[in-house]
Amino acid sequence: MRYTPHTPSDKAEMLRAIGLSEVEQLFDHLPASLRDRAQISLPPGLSETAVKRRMAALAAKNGTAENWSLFLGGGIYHHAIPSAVDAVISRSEFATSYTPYQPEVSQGTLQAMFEFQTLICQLTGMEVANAGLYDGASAAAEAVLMARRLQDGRHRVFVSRALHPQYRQVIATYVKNLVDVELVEVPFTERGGTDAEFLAQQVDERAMCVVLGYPNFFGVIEDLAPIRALCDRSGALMATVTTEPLSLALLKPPGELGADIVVGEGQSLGVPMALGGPGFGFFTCQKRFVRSMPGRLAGETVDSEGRRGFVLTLATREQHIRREKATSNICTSQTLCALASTVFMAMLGKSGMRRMAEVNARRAHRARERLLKEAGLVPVFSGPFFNEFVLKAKGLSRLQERFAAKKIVPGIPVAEFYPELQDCLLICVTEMNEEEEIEHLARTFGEG
Amino acid sequence: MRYTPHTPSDKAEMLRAIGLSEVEQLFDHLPASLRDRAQISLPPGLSETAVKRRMAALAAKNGTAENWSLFLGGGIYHHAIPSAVDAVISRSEFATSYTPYQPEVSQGTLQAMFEFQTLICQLTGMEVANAGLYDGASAAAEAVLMARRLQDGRHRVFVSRALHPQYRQVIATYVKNLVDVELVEVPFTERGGTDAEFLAQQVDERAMCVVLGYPNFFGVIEDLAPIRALCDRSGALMATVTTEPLSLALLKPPGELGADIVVGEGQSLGVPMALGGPGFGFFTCQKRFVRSMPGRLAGETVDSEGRRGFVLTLATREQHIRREKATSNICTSQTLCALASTVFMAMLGKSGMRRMAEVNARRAHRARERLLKEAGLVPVFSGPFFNEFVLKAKGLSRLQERFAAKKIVPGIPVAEFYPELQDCLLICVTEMNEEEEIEHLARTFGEG
Amino acid sequence: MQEHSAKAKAPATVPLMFESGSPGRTGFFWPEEAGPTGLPQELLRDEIPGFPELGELEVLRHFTRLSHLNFGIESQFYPLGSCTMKYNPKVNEAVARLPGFALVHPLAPPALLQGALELLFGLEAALAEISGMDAVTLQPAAGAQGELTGLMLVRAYLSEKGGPRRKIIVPDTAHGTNPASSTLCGYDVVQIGSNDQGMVEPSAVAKVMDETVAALMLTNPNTLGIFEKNINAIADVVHSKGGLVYLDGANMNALMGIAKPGHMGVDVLHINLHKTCSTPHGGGGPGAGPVAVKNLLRDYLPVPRIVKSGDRYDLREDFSKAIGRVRSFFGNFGVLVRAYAYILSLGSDGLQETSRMALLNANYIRKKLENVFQIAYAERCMHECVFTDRLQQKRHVSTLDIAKRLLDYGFHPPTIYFPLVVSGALMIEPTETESRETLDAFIDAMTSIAREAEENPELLKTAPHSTPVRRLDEAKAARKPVLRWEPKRG
Amino acid sequence: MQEHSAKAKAPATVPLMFESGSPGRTGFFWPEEAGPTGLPQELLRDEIPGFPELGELEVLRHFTRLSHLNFGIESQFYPLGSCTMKYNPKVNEAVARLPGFALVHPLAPPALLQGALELLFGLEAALAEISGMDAVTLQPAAGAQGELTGLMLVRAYLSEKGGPRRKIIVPDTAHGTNPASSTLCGYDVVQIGSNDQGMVEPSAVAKVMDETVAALMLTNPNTLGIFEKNINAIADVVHSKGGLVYLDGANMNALMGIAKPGHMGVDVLHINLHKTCSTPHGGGGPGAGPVAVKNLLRDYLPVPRIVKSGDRYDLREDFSKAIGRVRSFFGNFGVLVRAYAYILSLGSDGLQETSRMALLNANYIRKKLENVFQIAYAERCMHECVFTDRLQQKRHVSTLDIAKRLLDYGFHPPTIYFPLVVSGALMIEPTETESRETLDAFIDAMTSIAREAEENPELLKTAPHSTPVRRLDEAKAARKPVLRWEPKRG
Ligand SMILES: Cc1ncc(COP(=O)(O)O)c(C=O)c1O
Ligand SMILES: Cc1ncc(COP(=O)(O)O)c(C=O)c1O
Repeated sequence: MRYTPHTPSDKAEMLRAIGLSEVEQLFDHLPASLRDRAQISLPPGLSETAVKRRMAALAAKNGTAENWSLFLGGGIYHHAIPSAVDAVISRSEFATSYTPYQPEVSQGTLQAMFEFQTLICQLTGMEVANAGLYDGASAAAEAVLMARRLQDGRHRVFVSRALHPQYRQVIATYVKNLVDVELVEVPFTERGGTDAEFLAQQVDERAMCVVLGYPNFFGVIEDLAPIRALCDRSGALMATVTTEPLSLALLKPPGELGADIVVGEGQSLGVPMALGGPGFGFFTCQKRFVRSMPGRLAGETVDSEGRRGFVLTLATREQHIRREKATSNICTSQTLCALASTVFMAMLGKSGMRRMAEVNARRAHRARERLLKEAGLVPVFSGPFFNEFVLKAKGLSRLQERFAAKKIVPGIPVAEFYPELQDCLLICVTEMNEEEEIEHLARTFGEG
Repeated sequence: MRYTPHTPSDKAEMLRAIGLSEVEQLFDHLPASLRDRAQISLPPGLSETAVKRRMAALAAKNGTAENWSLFLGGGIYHHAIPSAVDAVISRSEFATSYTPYQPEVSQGTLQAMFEFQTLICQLTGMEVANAGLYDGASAAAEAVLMARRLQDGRHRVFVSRALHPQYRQVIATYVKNLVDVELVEVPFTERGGTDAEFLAQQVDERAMCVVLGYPNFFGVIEDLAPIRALCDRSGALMATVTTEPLSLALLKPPGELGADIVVGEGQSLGVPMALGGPGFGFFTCQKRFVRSMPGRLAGETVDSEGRRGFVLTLATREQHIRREKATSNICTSQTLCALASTVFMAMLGKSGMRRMAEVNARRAHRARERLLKEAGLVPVFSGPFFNEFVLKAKGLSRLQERFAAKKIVPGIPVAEFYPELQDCLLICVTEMNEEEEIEHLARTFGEG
Repeated sequence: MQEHSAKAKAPATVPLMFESGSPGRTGFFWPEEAGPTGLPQELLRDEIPGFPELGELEVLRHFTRLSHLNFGIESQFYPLGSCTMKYNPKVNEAVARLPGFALVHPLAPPALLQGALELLFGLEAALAEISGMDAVTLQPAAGAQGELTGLMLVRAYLSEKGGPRRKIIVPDTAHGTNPASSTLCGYDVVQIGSNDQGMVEPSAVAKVMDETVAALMLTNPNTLGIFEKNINAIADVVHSKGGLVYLDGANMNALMGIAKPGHMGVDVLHINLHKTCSTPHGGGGPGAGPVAVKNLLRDYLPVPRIVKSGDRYDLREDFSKAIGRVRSFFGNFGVLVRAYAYILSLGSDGLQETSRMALLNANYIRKKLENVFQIAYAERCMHECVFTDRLQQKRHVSTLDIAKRLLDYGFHPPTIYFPLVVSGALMIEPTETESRETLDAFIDAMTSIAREAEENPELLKTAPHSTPVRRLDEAKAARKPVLRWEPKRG
Repeated sequence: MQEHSAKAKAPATVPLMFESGSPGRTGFFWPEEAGPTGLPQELLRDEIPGFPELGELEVLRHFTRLSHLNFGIESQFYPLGSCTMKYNPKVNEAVARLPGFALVHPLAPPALLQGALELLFGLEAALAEISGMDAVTLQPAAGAQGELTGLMLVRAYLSEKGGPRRKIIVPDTAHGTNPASSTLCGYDVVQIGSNDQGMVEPSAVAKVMDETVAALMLTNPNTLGIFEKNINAIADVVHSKGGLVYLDGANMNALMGIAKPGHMGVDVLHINLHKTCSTPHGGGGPGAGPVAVKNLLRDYLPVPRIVKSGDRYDLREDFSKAIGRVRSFFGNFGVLVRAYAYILSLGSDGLQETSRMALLNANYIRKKLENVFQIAYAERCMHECVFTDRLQQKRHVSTLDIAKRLLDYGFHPPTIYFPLVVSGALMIEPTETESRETLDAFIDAMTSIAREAEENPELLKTAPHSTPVRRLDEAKAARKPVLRWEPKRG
């Protein structure tokens, strides 16, 4: 057998030690009605070679960022990942360890978590960060749930329609069974941002929190100042959600703009797209909320000899201690992906993150200019953006084949999520999209 | 810069400490005539992303065992390599260390070398093995050079024409400047083996050694008994060369058949083909020759507390101690590849190596049957073989295009090396060639 | 930094990345590109204060050294109960990194995702077969999210049948995520006890089961490693009152080819692929917690769902009863790829052998240690066994001390103090990938520690002695939490 | 097995793979295939006695633990002089593993090798440009094989010009491979000394140079880290008598963009790509030792050679003067791929900066330690610097003791006792990839050790104290060599 090291004589001797003669006796106390039907009907096991071939054949049926020109963002981004990242996370000491319950032999994971928390705080401009959650969408849901814990008596959650549609779906799923939460959808303006006027009318002492993207799903950088002012006035919490955290190396961080909770998806920072997972959610807030936070926290302490060390801390928030009263049900999270991004951020560092972010912004802005001028696309929103933007291309659906023939995916058709935005594309340009690709894109549009 | 961590202020401070003000002063003592012309004219450095793309573009121009059906052996073999192998040799503690000059912090490499030496001895049936040489060809040359050291006054080296042609070339290059070595080429018989009768006539007290493949270049398993007898009679040493060491998991090992020196290429055991390098040469002999051996040797000893440990030993044979009197000039060898094969052999182990060897033999024999029966190919040699064999296909050169169109390389045309073997192909079948591929091969021949 | 011995001068701990480096340094090189970013200055931040400034080698050294402070499955035996720390095959790592899987965008047109969807479709089918259920969603990112998803399915189903009901029954042996997920799904938790065989009695369920109870969450084998023999009878009790049975399938590693949840009266369960299907735990994820259901719950599964028509795979969202979406995109695809490779590698025989050997290993340890440590329950165990520190308590040696001392022997300790119903629990799950020799070495270590507890309890109480750091002050960490590095102010 | 402390119970050493496992166990799974192998029974062996029988996890644990006993460039500073232990970039590892490079067969038709040949052609050109030479062969597998190849070119050239001649001049500072390669090429070695500045004098060469001398082998910078300023004058002396100049280019890391061997009167040189071009040393290879020549030697280069016609690359063997073949196939292609990726990554600027920073780092260490250890030569150093143990000898502390003590500080020691002309040499090559902070930490350690040598010499003589094993008995190993494991008899 592939991974069980038992030889026939190992089995015989072990059984003898137990006082049995056959393996089947190990479970003969189970009802026969179960045992008799338990046979698994799947093909027999394959050699490693055959597995690799089968998997390679499946992989070959997918169109990848290597053999297609993808202008796709919308929550998952194709960025350069230094080879050093995979080298680190492949080390079995990191990859194959469990949640660090025994800190004396887990300082590697624990210190990396502590560093991760620090990096996320620095990037978002926030005071505390946890060690990660499943993804950006559930992190957004957890933000609402934390607001609920903090905002007793307030029921109304204002969710921007310009927030990533899947995130809105996940929030809706998470809160749908909670009687004390009411979701209110906030429209967006022609700027592509959340409608502050709508909020001004609606946000009052019943408002638990306002949740919006930064940048939002349209790539637009929200103007947080008026919303912060509204929250100050009403006592609502302001929660921002970032799906493209690379942008925060360039943009004013939400912490600086007064966000109470800042969450997001971290995939963009060193994790491959992989059909959208695994990445990781990040979760930050002001320090005073720390005991209401979901997820693991690594904290600094000392050992019995006075050396610095790290442990999982404030565990009394968590399910394994608090059970039904826990701040969240999360247990296994996405630690290795958070480690990947810790390595990524360490590699790029202060100037590298800035440089990469600038390259994104520069190329995206040039590409937009070009598509407007040379390819006849039409602007949709007026707000500023980082590396993705929405444009209108007349007769979009008829263009699909032309693009497919050239192995280009020009963007995400947003009408699927916003029926009013027919023929609109969310186009993302990162440092991975070369000048020639963009030219090719513009030319292909232009041909029509 | 990519890999130099010096910031401008690091440089300035370091220069100040040295007492200089500019980096250029560090080499202003060099003649200006050199400095002034030293500028390197190459393109500027690329980002990691650009490097990966450039390299991927080059790689994509090659036909690989993944996207072609290759029936190629002839010294380099496509075998299954468990993923565990690369996982081990990728660990930086192994991959980035130097030759283990400081044994206290090199026990990993040293113990693995010791284990490698043991495995190679077991596989070949020999008494001692070194820690590896460059490749099979230079190992064969080193075998001749060792025989020269041991066989004072004997000048004639009998090299089988059925030994790998490139190995014969390398031996010829290595000895060509040594006045006391004369190479004699030994013909092969219709069996595909070395002509023992020729040897019986020629081998006498002037004979230093006889060198032949096992299996040889034609895939044929040489009959060593008569040659051993001749060597016994004449005092010549018998040196065998194995390019496909997987065969030794199944065949009687040359040590058992009386070889004095057994060398070969180890690529087949866990190292990817990689255009033929890096692999490693292995070198074994009888224990009494150990102080004449070339290359590194790891030996067992104890530390100051009595614990078992390993060191490089018998270094007085080597160039760094003995200089012009060294047994070989080799310094850097192929340790990481030898480690790969150590992991490979450990993974497969006694029964796995046997199993893999049997699959090779079985599939190769079936394929040959099939090509004879269904595709009309003609046998060339009558001797037994392991996983490669020579067949004749009339009008071979005219078939090239047909095979290329089907992405098949049916074998190595041997006429390039043996003009008398026109239209002959050396066809190799391993466990990586599936039944359907072989069918496809036979069908494509048959179409003609 | 401290020195761990007068003679060893190399630091045992590693400075934080923020404490090294030099201003302006970076491990990232990208040729200068000219031109404006296009963004108005007032939207831009200053540089990120405190962010690291390291070179590439510096970064690798940092993490290599950190890795040396860690313990993985390739370091030594890791019998963490309930966590199924089995070998994580390298081939799965290799295939998950194929560009055809790693560089795929989830919002690309389905024509570009055919291989991925085929894989997911195949994995759903394989998991349904292994568990004996009818349909599967792969969306949940881990077991706990699977629980939440499963309970939401229950809730949606019951809501349609008349009302969501109010309560979930959870045994006291359950993992903490069960009650936590129940709450998150808007339910109250009713805790029930187990009998002196460590099992849930049908009568105990019957006592609290009524029309206000939506479901029972049962773990089988339970967290004591004991098979809930009466599960079908219990399911009958629940079903008779219109409730559903949720199985926490974290312990599926005990059941493959031995018993199928689908035959136990289970309506819905989750499977932790990072346990049963050998995907690496990564120090705390990523995992995957697919949910398998009987047909009655199929229509409620999260969207999008993968449908096959002819040779083509498609994504469909138009299931009107679906609970919605619990995770963005398709779940932890990279983890699912590994799990699929694992199932292909083992096939039916291999999966069956897996569970059998998991049982053999656990029972062997149980037998060999039964006279050394107090066994928690007399019942035959499945894939794990639970001991207590009762015998050692008389020397004032606790489970914690035993665990810490095991570190000095080079082993990772078992899960400790869980399940909560066992005082001082030592929960040992060896998994099937461990050899008899390794088990024997562990048994010897445990035996030796038991002896040390008699002869030299202090040695245990001050353990570990040979780890990179020694016992850490957890109270201090929690009292005044330091959760991030801050630049020194001067 | 031993215990390294009374309290630590985990073994410090690792059993041999032959000492673990169980009969019949294997980490290799291949479905049963029926039918005969086709081979006659009498040709077959019995099972391989003593061969390992391990499971996959067992194998990985074995090697993971062994790796923990090792020291690599990502562990800590590794200033092994003459070895250029620089950072080995991860991206090079990634590209070398592309199937398009790793799964290519060398005897496939050239149409299937166009990418590989293009790469090799490009690498030849780049190395020619860096070294200022005219043509390059990539065949030699390491520096020593490069030396042999280069000398064979010399010999072939001279043979054609009238006779191979008899001798090679080699300075006493030369690496051992130089004289060894000379012998292997059928030459006698004439050793010459260096002056008190650590350089070869033109007059010293002139004294032994005559028509029996085929070539001078010179290392520049030499193994003292000193640039042979008079190299052009020396070359003139050699050339004037019809000899050729071979440059041992192992120290090219000091010269890129600073001075080209092609301008120094050099006719032929080798370059160690595993040093200068950052390919990993792998515990002793694989490396690559390309040989670069001036036009006069071009026709003698080994075959096959790569030729470009139009867009197509081909292999040609028909060079009648060629020395033949020194290695099978194309040399260590996988190493060449890494070197090419390195050159692409750095480009001209990066390569130049590389050598500059290598010089800066070496001179910095030299300066900072010049009052702590006795410097071997007063000359300005290039990429490495050599100290001696003269100052410490008065406390009976030797270079070996200093080196072993450095291990306790977590650093890899420098090269010791080489070059042989310096008694008790400590040869320090920091390379350009080390940061100032690392150098400072090393300087502090060396300073502290010098202090310890004064205050507590015993501490050094018994060092190392904190390594997995302590000083090993090399004499015992050589006296009665045990070079392989043998099964216990009995
Ligand atoms: C019995 C049981 N249930 C549920 C869980 C939660 O699973 P996860 O950590 O994947 O969220 C665990 C994890 O340890 C468990 O052991
Ligand atoms: C100066 C010098 N020459 C030659 C060599 C031999 O090179 P290789 O080990 O690649 O054979 C070395 C290697 O250390 C060296 O330092």
